[in-house]
Amino acid sequence: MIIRVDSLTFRYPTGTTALDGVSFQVAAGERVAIVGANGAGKSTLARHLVGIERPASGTIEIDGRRTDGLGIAELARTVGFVFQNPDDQLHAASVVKEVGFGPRNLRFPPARRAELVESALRLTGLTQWRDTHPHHLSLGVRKRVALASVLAMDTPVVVLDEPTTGQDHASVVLLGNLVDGLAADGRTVLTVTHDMDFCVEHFDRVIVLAGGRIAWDGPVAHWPAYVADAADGSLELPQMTRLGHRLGWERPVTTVTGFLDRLSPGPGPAPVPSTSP
Amino acid sequence: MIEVKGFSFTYPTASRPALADVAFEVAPRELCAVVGGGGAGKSTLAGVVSGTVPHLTGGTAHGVVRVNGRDLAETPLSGLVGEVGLVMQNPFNQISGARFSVREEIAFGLENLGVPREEMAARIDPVLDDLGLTGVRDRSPYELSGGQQQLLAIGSILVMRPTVMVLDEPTSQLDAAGNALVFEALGTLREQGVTVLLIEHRMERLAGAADRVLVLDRGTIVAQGTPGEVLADERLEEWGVAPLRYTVAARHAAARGLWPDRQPLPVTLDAAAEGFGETTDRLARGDRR
Amino acid sequence: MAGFNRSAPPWLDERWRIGWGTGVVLATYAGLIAVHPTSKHGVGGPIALLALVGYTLGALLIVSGAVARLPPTTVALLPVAITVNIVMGKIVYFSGLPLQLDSIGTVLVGVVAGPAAGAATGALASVIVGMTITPGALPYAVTAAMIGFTAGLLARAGMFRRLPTAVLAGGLIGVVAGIISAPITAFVFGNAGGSVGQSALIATFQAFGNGMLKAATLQGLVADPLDKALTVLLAMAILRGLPPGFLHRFPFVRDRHILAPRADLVRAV
Amino acid sequence: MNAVRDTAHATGASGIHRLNPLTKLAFAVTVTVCAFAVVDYRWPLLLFGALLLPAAIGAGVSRRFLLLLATFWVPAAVVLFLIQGFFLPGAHDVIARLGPLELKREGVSFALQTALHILVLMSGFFLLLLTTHAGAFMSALSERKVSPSLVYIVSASLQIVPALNRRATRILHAQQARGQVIHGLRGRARALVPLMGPLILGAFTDVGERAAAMETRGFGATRRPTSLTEVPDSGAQRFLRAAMLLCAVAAVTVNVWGVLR
Repeated sequence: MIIRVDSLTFRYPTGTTALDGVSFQVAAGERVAIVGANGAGKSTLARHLVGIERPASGTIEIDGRRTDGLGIAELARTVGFVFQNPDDQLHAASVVKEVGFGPRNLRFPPARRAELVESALRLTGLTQWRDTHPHHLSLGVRKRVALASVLAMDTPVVVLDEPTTGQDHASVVLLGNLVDGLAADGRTVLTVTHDMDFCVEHFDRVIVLAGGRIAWDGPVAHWPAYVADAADGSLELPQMTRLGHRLGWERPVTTVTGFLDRLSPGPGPAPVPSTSP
Repeated sequence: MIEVKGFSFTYPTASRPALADVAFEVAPRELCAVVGGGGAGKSTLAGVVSGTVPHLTGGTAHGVVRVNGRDLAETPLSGLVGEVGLVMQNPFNQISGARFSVREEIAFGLENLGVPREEMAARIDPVLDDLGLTGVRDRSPYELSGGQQQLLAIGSILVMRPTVMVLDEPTSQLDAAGNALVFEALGTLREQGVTVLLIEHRMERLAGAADRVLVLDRGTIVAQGTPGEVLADERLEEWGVAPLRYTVAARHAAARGLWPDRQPLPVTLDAAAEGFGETTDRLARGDRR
Repeated sequence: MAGFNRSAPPWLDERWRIGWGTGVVLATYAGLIAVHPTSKHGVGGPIALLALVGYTLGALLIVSGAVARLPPTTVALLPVAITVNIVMGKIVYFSGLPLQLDSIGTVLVGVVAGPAAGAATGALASVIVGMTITPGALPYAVTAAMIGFTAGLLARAGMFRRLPTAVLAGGLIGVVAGIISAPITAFVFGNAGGSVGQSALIATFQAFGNGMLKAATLQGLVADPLDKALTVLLAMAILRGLPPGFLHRFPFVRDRHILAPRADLVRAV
Repeated sequence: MNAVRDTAHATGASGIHRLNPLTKLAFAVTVTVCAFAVVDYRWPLLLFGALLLPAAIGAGVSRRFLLLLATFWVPAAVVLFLIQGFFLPGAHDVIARLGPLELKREGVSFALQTALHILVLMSGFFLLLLTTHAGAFMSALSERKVSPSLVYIVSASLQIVPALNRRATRILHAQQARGQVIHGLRGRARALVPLMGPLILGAFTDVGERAAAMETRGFGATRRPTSLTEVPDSGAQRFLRAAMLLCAVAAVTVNVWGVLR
C-alpha cells in the first residue's frame, strides 16, 4: 500500500470539523478520484497527503513512512501535488526553468534533470512554449505548465486538484491520456474533481466524501448505484449512467464504450471511440 | 439585443487578430451560448459586447457592435452601466473590494447608479435569496469559498437588472447544486426579456438551456445554429469543443445501425433516451439489421 | 470622479492641491532646518508637532489632489500596489534580511502611472499600515509619497528605459527618501522606532557627536539608496513578467515610452 | 500583529463603538496634537491616564488595547531610552555609567517625554481601530463627500491585504510541495523569488479585470453615489468634533508661533 490513511480527523481554526474519521488505503498504480459537493472536505483531504494540512488526530502513511515528522519539502519526493490555481506557483522567467524548479530542489543530477524536464514538456505538449514567460500564457496552458512542473519531479504519487476546471477539450483529452499513462508506468494518481465523466473514463476507484466522512468507496463501475440512491443533487452522474437509468437498465454503465457494449452485446468487440469518451 | 457585424479586433502588440470578421445577432429573450477551445477569443468577445474591449484594453477594432441599438464605438463605458452586465471568469476579480459585507458588495453597483437606499434593500434581498447567499449576507466577500464568490459575482450583476447580460464561464467552481441555481436564475432572466450571452465549457447544461450556439475557433465564427445542429456537428472536436457523450454514443451506434434512421444525433438526455429507447425496443423485438 | 468638493475655487482644484501640498512639505522641512532644533525650543515637543502637522497636512493635500485625477484602471491598481508594499515589507521583515523593500508597489505605480499616482500610492500605503499594523507609520506618509512622486518624475525623464539608469534612479529615490524622513525620525520618534539595525546606525552617528537631525539624515543616506536601488531592480523584474497588454491600459507608460520596447511582446495563446 | 483583523470585525455594543467614526478620528488627532503641544512629561501621561485608558476600558477593549501597546510601544520606548539615554547630543549630566557608556539625565528626560508622546499617538489610533468597523469608517468618509476613489483605495487595500497574505501562504506551500526547503537565512532568502514572483505578478495581473468589473458596475460614473449603510451621527457629536478640532488648531498655532519667534 503506497498510501494508508487511518481515522484522519481535521478541524479548521474556526472549529468546524472538515474531516471526520477518514480511513482508506491506496495501492501503487491505482487511479483514485475523490468526489463530493463543495465543502465536503475533498481538497482538505488531498492537502493532507502532501503535509500542507496536519491531522488533528489519526495517521497518514505514505510509502511506508508516517507523515507526522516529515516536512512538505520532504514529502515532495514521494507526492507531487498539482494545485488548482497554477498562478500560485509560476515564478520563473521561462517555462523550461519553471519545470526544472522541482527537479533542482530535489537535487537530481543535471543529466537526469534535463531528461525529466524534456519528457514532462513533451507529455504536456509544451515544447513549443519552452522559452516563453509562463505569465504570458493563457490559463489553460499555465495549468499545463504547473502539471509539467510536478511530473518532472518523478514522484511515485501524483495528486491533482480539480485538473479539468478551466481546461478546454484538447487539454482534457491530453490530461486523460496522461493519467492513463502514469498508471501504466505504475505511478499512483489521485484526483479531486467535479467532472464526473472525466472521473469514470480515467479512474479505477471513487471515494465519495460528504460532510467530512467517506460516504462511499469502491470501484468506479459500481459507484453510480450509490449516487442514484443518495440523490441529494450535489453530485451529477456521468452522462452515460443517466442515459442507462432512463432506458431502465438495472446495472449502471459509466462510459460510452460500456454503453455501446451493453446496447448490443453482438458479434465482435465494439469499436473504441476515437477520442477520450 | 446584440448586433455584431464584420467585427475584427487585435490586441496591442499582438501579431494576429483575436477576433476576425465576426458577425452574429442575439435577440431579446434569447440565450446565446459561445463555445470554443482555449485562445479562441471567447473572453475577448465577452469584453467586446460588454464594452470593456477595446475601451479599456486598447487595440485596434473594425466593424460594428450594437447593443440595444447603440453603437459601442461611440458609447463610453459609463453609458452602458446598468444596461449591460458582465460576469467574469474569475470571481475574485469581480469583487470590488470596496465593501466589507456580501450585502454591501451587491449594493455597490446600485450605489454608483444613485439608487435610493430603500429601493436598494428591496432589490438586494430577493437576489441573495435566489442564489442561496442569505446565510452569508454579513460575511466579508473575501471569506467566501470560490463557488460562493461566483454566486456573489452573478448576484451583484443581477441586482442591477441589466437588459443584456454577458457571462464568462460563470459556474466553473460550482458543484451540481450551485450550477442548478445559476441556470434557474438565467431561465428567469430570459422570461423577463433579457438578452443573454453565455460562455460555457459544460456542454450538457448549455445544450438544455441555449437557444443558439456560436462556435469560435481562432477568432472566427465557424458555426452557429441551434444546440442540436451545432453540438452534433462532426467537426466539433476539430474546433476544440468537447462533444457530448450522448452524441458520441449515438454516432458510433449509428455506424453500426443502432441509431434510428432520419433521427438527428442527440445533444440532450431526453433526445438520447428517445432514440436509444427506439433502438432497444427494436432490438427486443429481435429486429437486427 | 469627485474631489473633496465639487464647487471648490480654482486655487483648490486638483493640480493646485498637489502644488500646495508639496509647498507645505518643503516649507516644513525648511522651517525645521532653520530653527535648529537643538536649541531650547523643546526638542520633541513643539518641533515634533510642527513636523507632524506640516507633513501630514502636505500629504493630505497631495493625496486629495492626486487621487481625484486618476482614471479607474489606476484606481484599481493602487490597492494592489499598496498591498504588495505591505505584504513584501512583512515577508522581508520576517525573513530577517537587513532590508525594507516596502516600496516596490509605490515605485511600480510611479513608473507605470506617473508621479501623482505614485505619490498617492506611497501616502495611502502609510495610512493603511498606520491603520492596520502600527500607527508609527502615519507620520512617514510624506516620505512614501515623495518616493512615488520621484519615481514618476525620473520615469518621465526616461531613466527606466535602461537598467543601469534605472538602478541610478533607485539611488536618487533613496536620497530623497532619506532626507525627507530624517526630521520625522529625529523629532517625532526621538531617533528610535525603526528597526534594530537602523537604531544602531543612528546611535553610532550620535555617539560620534552628530546632532539628532544630522544623525538621522546620515542614517537615511546610508541605508535608503541601497534599499531603493534594490527595490527598483525588483520592480523592473516584475514589469518584465507582466502579461503583454497590461501596460497598455496605462496612458502614462504607453504614450511617453517610459520603458524600453519589449521584443517578446507577442501575445502568447 | 494583525490589527486589520480587528478593524474589519470591530463589533461591539459600547457607546464608544456606536459613535460616529469621524468623532473618534477627531479625538485621536486632537489628543495627539495636545500631547505634543506641551513640554511636560506629566501632560501626555494625564491624557493617557484620564482619557485614553478609561475610554479603552469603557469600550471593553482594554485587553487588546494593552496588548497592542505592549507589541508596538514598549519596544520603541526601550530603544528610545537606550539611544537617547546614552547618546543625546549635548547632554552631559551623567547619572550612571555602564562600562564606557554614560547614562545622562537630559537624555533620559528627553526619552521619557518622547516615549509618552508616542504613547498618546498610538493609543488614540488604537482606540479608533479597535472600536470602529472599517466599513462604517469608510461609509462615514463617503458621507463627508470624500472622493469615492480615495474611499475605494483604502477599503480595497484593507481587504486585499488579508487575501494576499492567504495567497502568500498558499504559494509557500506550493513551492515547498515542489521540494523547496526554507530553513535558515540562506534558504529563506532563496525562497523569496519563488514566493514574490507569483504573489506580485498575480496581484498585478488581476488589476485589468478588476478595473473592468468596477467600471461596468458604474464606478466612476458621474452621478452622485448613494450609500446602503447609514452612519449614525448627532448634533452633539458634530459640536464635539468642531470643538476638538478648534482646540487642536489653537494648540498648533500657538506652538508654531512659539517656535518661529
